[in-house]
Amino acid sequence: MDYLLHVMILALIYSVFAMSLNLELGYAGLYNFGHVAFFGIGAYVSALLSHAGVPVSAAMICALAAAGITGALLAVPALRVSGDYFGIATLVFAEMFRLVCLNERWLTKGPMGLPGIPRPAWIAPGVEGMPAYLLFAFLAAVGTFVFIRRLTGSPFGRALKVIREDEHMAQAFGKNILLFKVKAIVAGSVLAGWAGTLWAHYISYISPADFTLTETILVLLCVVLGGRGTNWGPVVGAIAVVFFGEAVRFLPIPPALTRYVAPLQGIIYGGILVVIMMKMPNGMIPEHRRKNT
Amino acid sequence: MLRIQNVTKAFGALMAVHGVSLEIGDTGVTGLVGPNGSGKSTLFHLITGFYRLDQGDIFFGPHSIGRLPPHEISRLGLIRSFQHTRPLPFMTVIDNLIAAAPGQTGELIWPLFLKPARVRREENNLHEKARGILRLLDLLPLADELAGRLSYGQQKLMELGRILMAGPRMILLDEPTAGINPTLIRRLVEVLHRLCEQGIQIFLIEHNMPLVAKLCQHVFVMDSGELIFSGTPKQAREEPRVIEAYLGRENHAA
Amino acid sequence: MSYYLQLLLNGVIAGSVYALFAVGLTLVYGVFRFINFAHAELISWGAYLTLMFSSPPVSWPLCLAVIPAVLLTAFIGFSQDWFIYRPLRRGSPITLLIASIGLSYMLRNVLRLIWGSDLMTFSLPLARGFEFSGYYVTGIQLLMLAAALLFLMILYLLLTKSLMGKSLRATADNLELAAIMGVSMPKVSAVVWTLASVFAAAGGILLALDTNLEPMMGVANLIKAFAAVLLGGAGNVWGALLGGLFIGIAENLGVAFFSPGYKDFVSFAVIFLLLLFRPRGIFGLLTGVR
Amino acid sequence: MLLEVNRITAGYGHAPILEEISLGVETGEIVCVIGPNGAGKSTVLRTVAGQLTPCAGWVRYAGEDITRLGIAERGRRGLMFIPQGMNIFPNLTVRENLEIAGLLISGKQARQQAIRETLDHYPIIGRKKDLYARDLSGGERQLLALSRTRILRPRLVVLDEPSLGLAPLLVNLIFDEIVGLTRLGVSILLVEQNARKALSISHRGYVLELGRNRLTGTGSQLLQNDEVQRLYLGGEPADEANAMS
Repeated sequence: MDYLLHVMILALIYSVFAMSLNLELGYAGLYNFGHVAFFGIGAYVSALLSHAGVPVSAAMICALAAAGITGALLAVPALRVSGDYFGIATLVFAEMFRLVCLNERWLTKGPMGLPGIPRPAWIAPGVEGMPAYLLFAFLAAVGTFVFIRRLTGSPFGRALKVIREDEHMAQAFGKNILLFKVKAIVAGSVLAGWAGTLWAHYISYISPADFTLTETILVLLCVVLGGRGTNWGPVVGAIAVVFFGEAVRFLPIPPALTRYVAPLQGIIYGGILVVIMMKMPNGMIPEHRRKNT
Repeated sequence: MLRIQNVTKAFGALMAVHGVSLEIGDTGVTGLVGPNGSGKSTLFHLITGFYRLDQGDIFFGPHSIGRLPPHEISRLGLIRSFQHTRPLPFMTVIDNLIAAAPGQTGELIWPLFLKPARVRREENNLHEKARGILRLLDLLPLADELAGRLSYGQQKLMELGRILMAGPRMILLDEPTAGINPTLIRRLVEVLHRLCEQGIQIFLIEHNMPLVAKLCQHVFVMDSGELIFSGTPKQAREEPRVIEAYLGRENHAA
Repeated sequence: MSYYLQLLLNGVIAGSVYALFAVGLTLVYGVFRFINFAHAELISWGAYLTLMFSSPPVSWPLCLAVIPAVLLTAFIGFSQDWFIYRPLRRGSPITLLIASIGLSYMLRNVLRLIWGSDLMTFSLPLARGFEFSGYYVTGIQLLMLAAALLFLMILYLLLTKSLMGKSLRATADNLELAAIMGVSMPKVSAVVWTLASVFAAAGGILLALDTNLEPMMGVANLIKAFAAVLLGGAGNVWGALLGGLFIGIAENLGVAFFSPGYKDFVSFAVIFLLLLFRPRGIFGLLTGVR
Repeated sequence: MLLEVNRITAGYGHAPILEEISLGVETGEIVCVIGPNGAGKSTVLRTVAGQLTPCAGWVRYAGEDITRLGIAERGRRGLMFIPQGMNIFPNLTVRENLEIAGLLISGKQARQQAIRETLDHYPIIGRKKDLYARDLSGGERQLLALSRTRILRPRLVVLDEPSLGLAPLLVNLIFDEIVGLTRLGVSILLVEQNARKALSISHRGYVLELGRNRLTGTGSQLLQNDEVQRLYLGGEPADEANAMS
């Protein structure tokens, strides 16, 4: 039973992470392939602070702030380029982050990672705390959803879509597109940090190996499979990806073949990404019935 | 209202605009004409900040706008259209218009949560303003229609509606009648006249010379990046330099 | 002093291989204006296929095993374009980019499925080191340098002397005009993808000879190749070559100043700085050929 | 009739730009198409060249219906298109530009021979044969684009505004060259902004307005006809009324 709880908590955390990427990729049209870095910053900052004795809730808030500030620091330079180049710049930023975590042993304990990250005070550690953490993760996901829906349903969200479709027209109508994009990235980074802290305090052990290109592809898959530029898309995508990923454990696989499970999963994830791009680029919940993609 | 002083812009060796100076007061509708490749569109891009000036300066009312980015120029009331307009197909017509309104408090993140009432009020006002403009353009019945389903002519009128939502004091139109049937041209001309009555200046690039003659009180003619004539359309027709710019010189033995 | 020269030598050797990767990547970008993430898998598959043909049950000698490996990799490269990128070419560029990321991840995992994730080597006899006037170079490294220069020379001859090479450069310059003049697009794209795959596979094999094989080798080198492409100015073949050498040298010299763990940091930093200040590249200005 | 365009209707997506346009070119003739901007001149050319498929009407060339034929196929049949603006390969040398131009010639010797002849015929670009085309001046670039005609010896050359962006004396040079091409037995269909210049070298001319045939006649007839000038610059009220109809 508690395995099901684990999968549901993971799905909720991943839906927050997917929603945060969707704000940038779906609404603002920014191909941010380095989003996992902010997920990592959220995790590491709150883990390190709580190790230093800071109460968990305070550590989480600081983690959000750290993710937001790094988001702004990345946004201002990276937005000088667009499209493919922006995608490459952000992907490189994420790899830089992972390399720093690997090599700054004094801070992050390098490849050994950070064990024993405490849970928030009102949640018991270990298995007994799982139902409470599920509630916490659920509230967090709902809160994120409401925040993003308020943002995207507002004139701010409408302006983002105008900028995504036609930057020249947006400028001609007095929109400072750079400012809008930076705000979108900072908001996205803060929420990614939020997902990061949720994950760190749940899993209680993090290491640089948790923030690789694979995670970037996973969250990209959630957003693209679910439906870019919609509110429910990333949530549906995250649930689908996480449940598919964890359901494999229930399959009766003889021990000899277990080493084939992870690669097979990878092939399926990559394959779905390609098929979606070819067959239904708007994902399961298309943004709207428009002819051109 | 708009003053251009000795403006120059070159792309590598090509001198797209060379030492152009002109001034537009409150004349109503002013035309900018000239053969292909004479630098008309380049001049428009320079005025609205999409290209950076090499030399010279541009003034809009008291402000020097030569070095400003496009969105700040637009905030001063100098709004432009594009030759190949693209409506936002997945938004309704009315949303297309409201999206064009500048300085909405709802576009800043924090008021959405701290001052929701003000955002809602502003949104309603914009709705009213947009409906008023659609009524002016006889597009009101299409208000809630998806912009993608409009005909090409209707999309051109909606483009004008978007420009009006941005609160213009001067409108720069880049070939507004390109690819439109004559009946729609007449409607566009009526709307432009009504805008002039409201004191909005119009500066347009247009190839349909008979239309320019009928619509514009004043016209500037450009050829190969230089301003070669300024006066009324009627004078322009007789001016040898203008005729030569359009029809070319014949001094070539067959 | 000789310590730095040794690093410089290592840099030139590594750089010549990065140039092979970068040249292939920039050829595709020059003609199709798109960065192919799955280029990484052409690198790793080239190496692994050579391993397959040179180990039991086939166990051909290395120089023989290379041929089917490179041919098969060329087939993979060509089918990437034929089955996935060509239909997507009309869509928005982002669908092409995400598709290439998905494809790269898929191919990498097929590799892990067949050969597993742990390090492998060609298990060559211990490479005898040559030592001349104080600098230490292994036989394989010399082979790498020679092979890389040979490949780049072939490319130079192809692009400047053969008609197909010129048609390829013409297509990169002005696609519409090339079509008007009768350049056949299917032929050009077949040549571009074959060249890119062969160069990537060759680089992958050379690299694997010197170090070892692991599924992630492709991705690690893709980012280095991209740094070289950017340095040379996207689409500029000779710029990519110089860019590759620059990255190789910068990485190896860098080891003298900061910990080896940050070796990859060099190409990351190069990409970041270039993207922000000089997206058109530096070497692009020096050499003209696209 | 070497080329016959019959009641073509064509456009890009929304409103059609051309409506029932017809024109013809006899062998050895220079025919020009003029008209104010937005009249659809370039669209006619792109339809004849094969870059644009018309939604109605047909195009016959040398007795064969080529309405749906691809560009390269038309090139092989001797119908050559020189587009407006960027019509050379900047990052290839002048000689390499000519080699690509000669692609449609089968046989290496024939191609090299044609290129050598062309380089001798045009000393201006012959001297610069190993320079990159991007280093050529505007006039030299247009001459390089035109020299393709001498290599392929097509039957019909379709030229889109050759004088665009060129200084007046260079325009004369280019037009002399265009007239020179007819001595090779090449017929020419020319769209030109510089109406008077085009009419002065054309046997026949077509005047388009807002996508429709408006006037036609010999070069000299149209030169005298002041209706042409009124079309460009707008004329007496009578004329304006119908422009608005």
